[in-house]
Amino acid sequence: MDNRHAALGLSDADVLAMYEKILLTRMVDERTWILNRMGRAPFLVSAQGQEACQVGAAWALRPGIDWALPYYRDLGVVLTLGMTAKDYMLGLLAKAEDPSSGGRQMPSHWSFPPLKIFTGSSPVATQLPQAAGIAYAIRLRGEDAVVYVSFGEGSASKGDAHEAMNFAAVHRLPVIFFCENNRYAISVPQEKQMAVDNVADRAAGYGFPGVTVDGMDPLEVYRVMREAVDRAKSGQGPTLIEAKVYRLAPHSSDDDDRAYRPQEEVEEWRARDGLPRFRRYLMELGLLTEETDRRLREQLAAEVDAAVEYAEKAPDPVPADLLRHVYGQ
Amino acid sequence: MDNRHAALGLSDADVLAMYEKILLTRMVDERTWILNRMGRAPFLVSAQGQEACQVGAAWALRPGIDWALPYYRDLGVVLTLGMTAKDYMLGLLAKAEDPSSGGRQMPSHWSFPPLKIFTGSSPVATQLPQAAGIAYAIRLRGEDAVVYVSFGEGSASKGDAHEAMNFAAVHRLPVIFFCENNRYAISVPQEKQMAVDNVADRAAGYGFPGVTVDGMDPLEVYRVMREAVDRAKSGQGPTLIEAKVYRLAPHSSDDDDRAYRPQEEVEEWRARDGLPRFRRYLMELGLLTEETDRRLREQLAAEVDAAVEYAEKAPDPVPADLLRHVYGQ
Amino acid sequence: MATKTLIEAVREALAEEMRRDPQVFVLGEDVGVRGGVFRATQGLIEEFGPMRVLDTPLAESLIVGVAIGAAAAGMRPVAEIQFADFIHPAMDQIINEAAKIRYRSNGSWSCPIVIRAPYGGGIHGALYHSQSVEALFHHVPGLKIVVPSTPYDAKGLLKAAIRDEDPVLFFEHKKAYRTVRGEVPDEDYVLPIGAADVKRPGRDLTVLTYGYTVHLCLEAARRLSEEDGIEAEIIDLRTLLPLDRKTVLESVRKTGRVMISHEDNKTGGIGAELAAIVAEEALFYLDAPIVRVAPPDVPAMPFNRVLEAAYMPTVEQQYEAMKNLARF
Amino acid sequence: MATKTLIEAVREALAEEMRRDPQVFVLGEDVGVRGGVFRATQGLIEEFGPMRVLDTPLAESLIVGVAIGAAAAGMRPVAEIQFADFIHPAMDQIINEAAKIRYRSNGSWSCPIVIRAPYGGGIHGALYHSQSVEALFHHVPGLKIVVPSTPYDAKGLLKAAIRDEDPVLFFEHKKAYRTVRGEVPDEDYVLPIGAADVKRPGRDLTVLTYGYTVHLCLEAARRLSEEDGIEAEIIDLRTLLPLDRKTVLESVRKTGRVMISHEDNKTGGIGAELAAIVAEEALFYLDAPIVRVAPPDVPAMPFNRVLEAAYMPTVEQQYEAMKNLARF
Ligand SMILES: Cc1ncc(C[n+]2csc(CCOP(=O)(O)OP(=O)(O)O)c2C)c(N)n1
Ligand SMILES: Cc1ncc(C[n+]2csc(CCOP(=O)(O)OP(=O)(O)O)c2C)c(N)n1
Ligand SMILES: [Mg+2]
Ligand SMILES: [Mg+2]
Repeated sequence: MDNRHAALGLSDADVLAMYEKILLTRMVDERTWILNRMGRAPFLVSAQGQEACQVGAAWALRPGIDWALPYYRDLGVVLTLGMTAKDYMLGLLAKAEDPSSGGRQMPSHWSFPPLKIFTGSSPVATQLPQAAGIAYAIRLRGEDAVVYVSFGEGSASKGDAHEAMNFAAVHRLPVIFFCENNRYAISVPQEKQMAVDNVADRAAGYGFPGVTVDGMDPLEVYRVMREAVDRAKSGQGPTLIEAKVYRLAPHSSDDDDRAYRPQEEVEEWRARDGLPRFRRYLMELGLLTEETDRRLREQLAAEVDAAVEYAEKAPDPVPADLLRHVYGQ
Repeated sequence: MDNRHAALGLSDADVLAMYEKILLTRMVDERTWILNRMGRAPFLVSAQGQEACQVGAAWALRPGIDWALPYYRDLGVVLTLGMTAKDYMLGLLAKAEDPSSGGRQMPSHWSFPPLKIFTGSSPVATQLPQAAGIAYAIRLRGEDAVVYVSFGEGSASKGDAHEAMNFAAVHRLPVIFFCENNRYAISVPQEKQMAVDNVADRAAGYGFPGVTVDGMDPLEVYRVMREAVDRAKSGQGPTLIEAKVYRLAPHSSDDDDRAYRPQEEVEEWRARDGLPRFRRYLMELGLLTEETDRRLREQLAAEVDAAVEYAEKAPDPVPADLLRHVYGQ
Repeated sequence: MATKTLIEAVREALAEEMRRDPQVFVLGEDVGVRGGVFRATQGLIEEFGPMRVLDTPLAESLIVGVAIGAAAAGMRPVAEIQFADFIHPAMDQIINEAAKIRYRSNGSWSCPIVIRAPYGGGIHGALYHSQSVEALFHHVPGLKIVVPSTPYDAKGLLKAAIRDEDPVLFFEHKKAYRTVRGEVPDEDYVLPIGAADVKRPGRDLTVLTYGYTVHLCLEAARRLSEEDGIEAEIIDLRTLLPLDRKTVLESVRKTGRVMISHEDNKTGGIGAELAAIVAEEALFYLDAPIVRVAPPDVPAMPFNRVLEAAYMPTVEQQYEAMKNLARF
Repeated sequence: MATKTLIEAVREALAEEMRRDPQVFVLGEDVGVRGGVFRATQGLIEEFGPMRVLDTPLAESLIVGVAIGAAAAGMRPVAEIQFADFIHPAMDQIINEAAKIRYRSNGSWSCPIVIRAPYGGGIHGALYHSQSVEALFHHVPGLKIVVPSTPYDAKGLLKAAIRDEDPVLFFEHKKAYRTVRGEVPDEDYVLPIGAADVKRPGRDLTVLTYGYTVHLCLEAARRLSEEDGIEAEIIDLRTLLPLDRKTVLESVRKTGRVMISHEDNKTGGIGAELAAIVAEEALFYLDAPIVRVAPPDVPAMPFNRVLEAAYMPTVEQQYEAMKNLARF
């Protein structure tokens, strides 16, 4: 096995840390399903199958300097940027302390001002023009930050996606449009959403590069993200990255994916899952052993346990909170 | 001069008829400016500079069979399909008899059910999803009609344009997206609207052909339209045609274009104007003489005179009409 | 007559209308093999095929625009917006296009489309899966707005909407989908759009309401009758545009007291127009100020159950308001 | 103090705020070298350059979305929608995003944007260049809505809107742009958002109005005073959201008669909420039914001058309605 990460300027510690984030994301997600099935978490959207691309992408950002407008599946992005399992669990259980929304929004509707993670909504694709607006402010003030904005391939069908990409192109804005193509918009397969193979093919029509990347490979994703960040910072404008991934779980805890996709397809993709693949990579390079992996899992499990415990004990908002923050002061 | 039209299957009578429509469009438009300057027509949008492409495009349609959703500049399209100078003048002066809207809409907001010209509004690009919907009905019922829908390059920036083209691609719908790129959206030049040279370049990102064509050459426009119509009818799906044109007049009678474009630019384009160019073509082939042209102009002028006279005398709607047609029956 | 849930009534209405008229087709996100995220279109793709049960790309403006175009070509599209909260991107196509097509063409085109959307809260849907959006369209002449509260009404009104010559917004309460059951005739029937329904007659006060809140008010009225001997007349508006002014005013003139209740937030809600109509047309019949019972003016109801409960109307709230009004 | 037109006041407010605060910038269609189709932004690009006077592509959802993002990053964007009639494609960004950003983030983000849009008719703008759209947003908590009627108010309120911490919709009447003139101080001043203004005091009846219609009502009130000795109190609401309930109710309690007048069509208009507030809070002060004077419920006003005139409110209409109300 070649050492692919050194060539990307990533240290061994870096890739181990990336692995840790991918693993943490998966473990938090798995725990969430358990909580949901036990009736302790009313609703979830899952990141499973997309963690590798999320961590690879976020690794190329500078937390607190670069901006992020992650979509609801981007658990791996926000954990990599610096949100914690505890932050997530507080949101999952909609507690008063939930940093994203004080328990107002559904889980996974991220917001975290210190990390420049801008609040997101449920209506898809609205974040793309907003990301362009942030990038415009950056450009106007001559700052060096970049903006990461993500969305599913389904959301790429929305008018807002088009308007934002076109505008970002005109002004060569420092935005990275990051599309996580998991082949389905809930039940609607890619073929019913678009007549092309790649969302990335649209970039040419706006006048900036579009690249597709194996989203199950965090190093490849990191590589194309770094290129996009460099382009953005050097005034060359936006990039559209399309990470080919697969949603291994149903759309949400309310969904039943057996109605619309064969389980063999799911299993086929599971065989390509980025987590075990990256684990193998690290093991073959001798950076990870069964033993260190086991210890890491224990440590992360304890972190998740503590997060769940904390969040479950944390207080709900009080009814009077309903009326707060409609307007300023 | 080569006979280019025979190769396209157009008879001499056809090209003379096309010339007549281009000329009629120009003459109606010029008369409208005069009426406006005299205070006899409160508002106009001008087709000047775009007539050749409009007549070339409409010539490829079968009036009353194929559908048309022409935009407000498409005077040449509706006159070619079968609306008359009188129909236009009734709309210009907003008379009760105006077939498009009974005087309710601004001039040039076409509607004519017998010719399958669907009612259009002022908000731009809304007609594109509607055109796709008509095409979907055609496909669903297995009819052989096609749908022509036009818009300016500015309107291509709208979300609706994206959503419609993508949908039409998925279902290989019989639509021709016809973009009249006159380089400006009111005052905003193409460079501030998009970072690419051609709107047509976007088609590839949806999965269907996009072609650019010299919109000052009605035969070239007819040729690419015919190809698009043939593709549509044979189930191969949509085409995006971008006609490169120029708006020789201000955006509307309320506009002053000197604020935003050098008059030399206008003059440069005037030298390429499709009307005199086509006239030269016909003359060099001996299909038109100074004499027949003069007679044609006289005949058309008389037609326009009669239309103005009729429209000016035609009655206004009565106040009670305000309340009609909010709901059916 | 069989007892059915509200969503079953919706599904039956769709299937029967599609059988009756080949021009009727449904379109929206996940309406195909998934049968809709609430299963309102379940079974339709198997019976009518993917062309008449169209899974669209994720694009609401497109969905409505396609419906408008198809209607122009003679079809009878029934568009589903997956949640009412996602209707906003289609507002231009609804308000500037669908609502104005007949008017702007001087009656030469029409727009017979139905837009179905699940609305309302109390289902842990948070800010963007709980909204009531009817008031955003109530100001738009050219549209009709229907909100059924029972399976019987849902089926009869949805059929009427599909056969109507004008654009109809048809809002179905998500909590009512499976919790509200009722008799539904086996025969084909339609109910008139524009007619309110007196769901409970009463002499002491008039309650104007619609949608899921009808059931809260009915429950409160039963209690009020049993415990306090006060008889509230509960009027289910059913159609919000055009409003059935006649039924409303007759009742108000009879009782002299009027309460308006809805789940949508108060300012600028349907209750505003109802209060205005009463204040214009029946002011001197009133024995008490008009009362609007509606959640507070917050942008939307939160996910957390404490906050959601603080937002959602309750039977208790209706009961107290009715009692206070009756005793005024 | 100099006399200025309303559009001059708008232009000055923009220029002065841009000078005061480098975070303020304007964006929209044709706002650059064209100076806006109504010339509201004339001269700005010359002074502040094309980055702060941004000609956008033709895409309203984008315009508002970009403004929201820029505001998140600390800017103070003033977006222009070329005509209020074209605000509909941006409704998702306005209603689901801008209005809910503070609330959904539990106060950790805010959305200090201004959206300016020329509205109103009587200028031969037809169905799509004449609309009043304020009622479509009146139901949306989290937004503020301002409609100035005079140059003085326009300048002071636009400055306040730009300095406000929340999203403000700022509607400017097209007919008022150049026909309404008034004194405008040279010094910097702001007027409070949320405060109505008694434009004419009177004891006999209260008229609630806003925008261009204020001038029709003032003219009618003068005639009513001269010819009939009746004194109407004309309240210019100025801010439609939040409404200045205090000023409204005080006046109604004083006069006992209330007329509400607007150019927007009647059903579900701002008048509905005003009537409801009065019917809830001051019913027993009323000596006459509430009167709403508003155009009929048609989808929009037509181009033809006969039809436009049939739609548009007139001084005569206000005068007759006031007189009838006073004499009731
Ligand atoms: C405007 C809008 N319409 C509909 C929905 C309902 N919805 C939520 S997620 C989703 C599918 C999104 O698919 P995609 O963008 O591919 O992201 P994925 O969930 O596959 O990651 C839909 C239709 C929504 N959230 N917003
Ligand atoms: C949604 C919308 N926004 C703004 C306008 C105002 N407007 C009318 S025409 C126009 C420019 C259109 O440019 P383009 O599409 O290139 O067509 P052209 O007029 O150049 O033929 C604008 C901004 C409108 N009609 N609709
Ligand atoms: Mg997807
Ligand atoms: Mg143009």
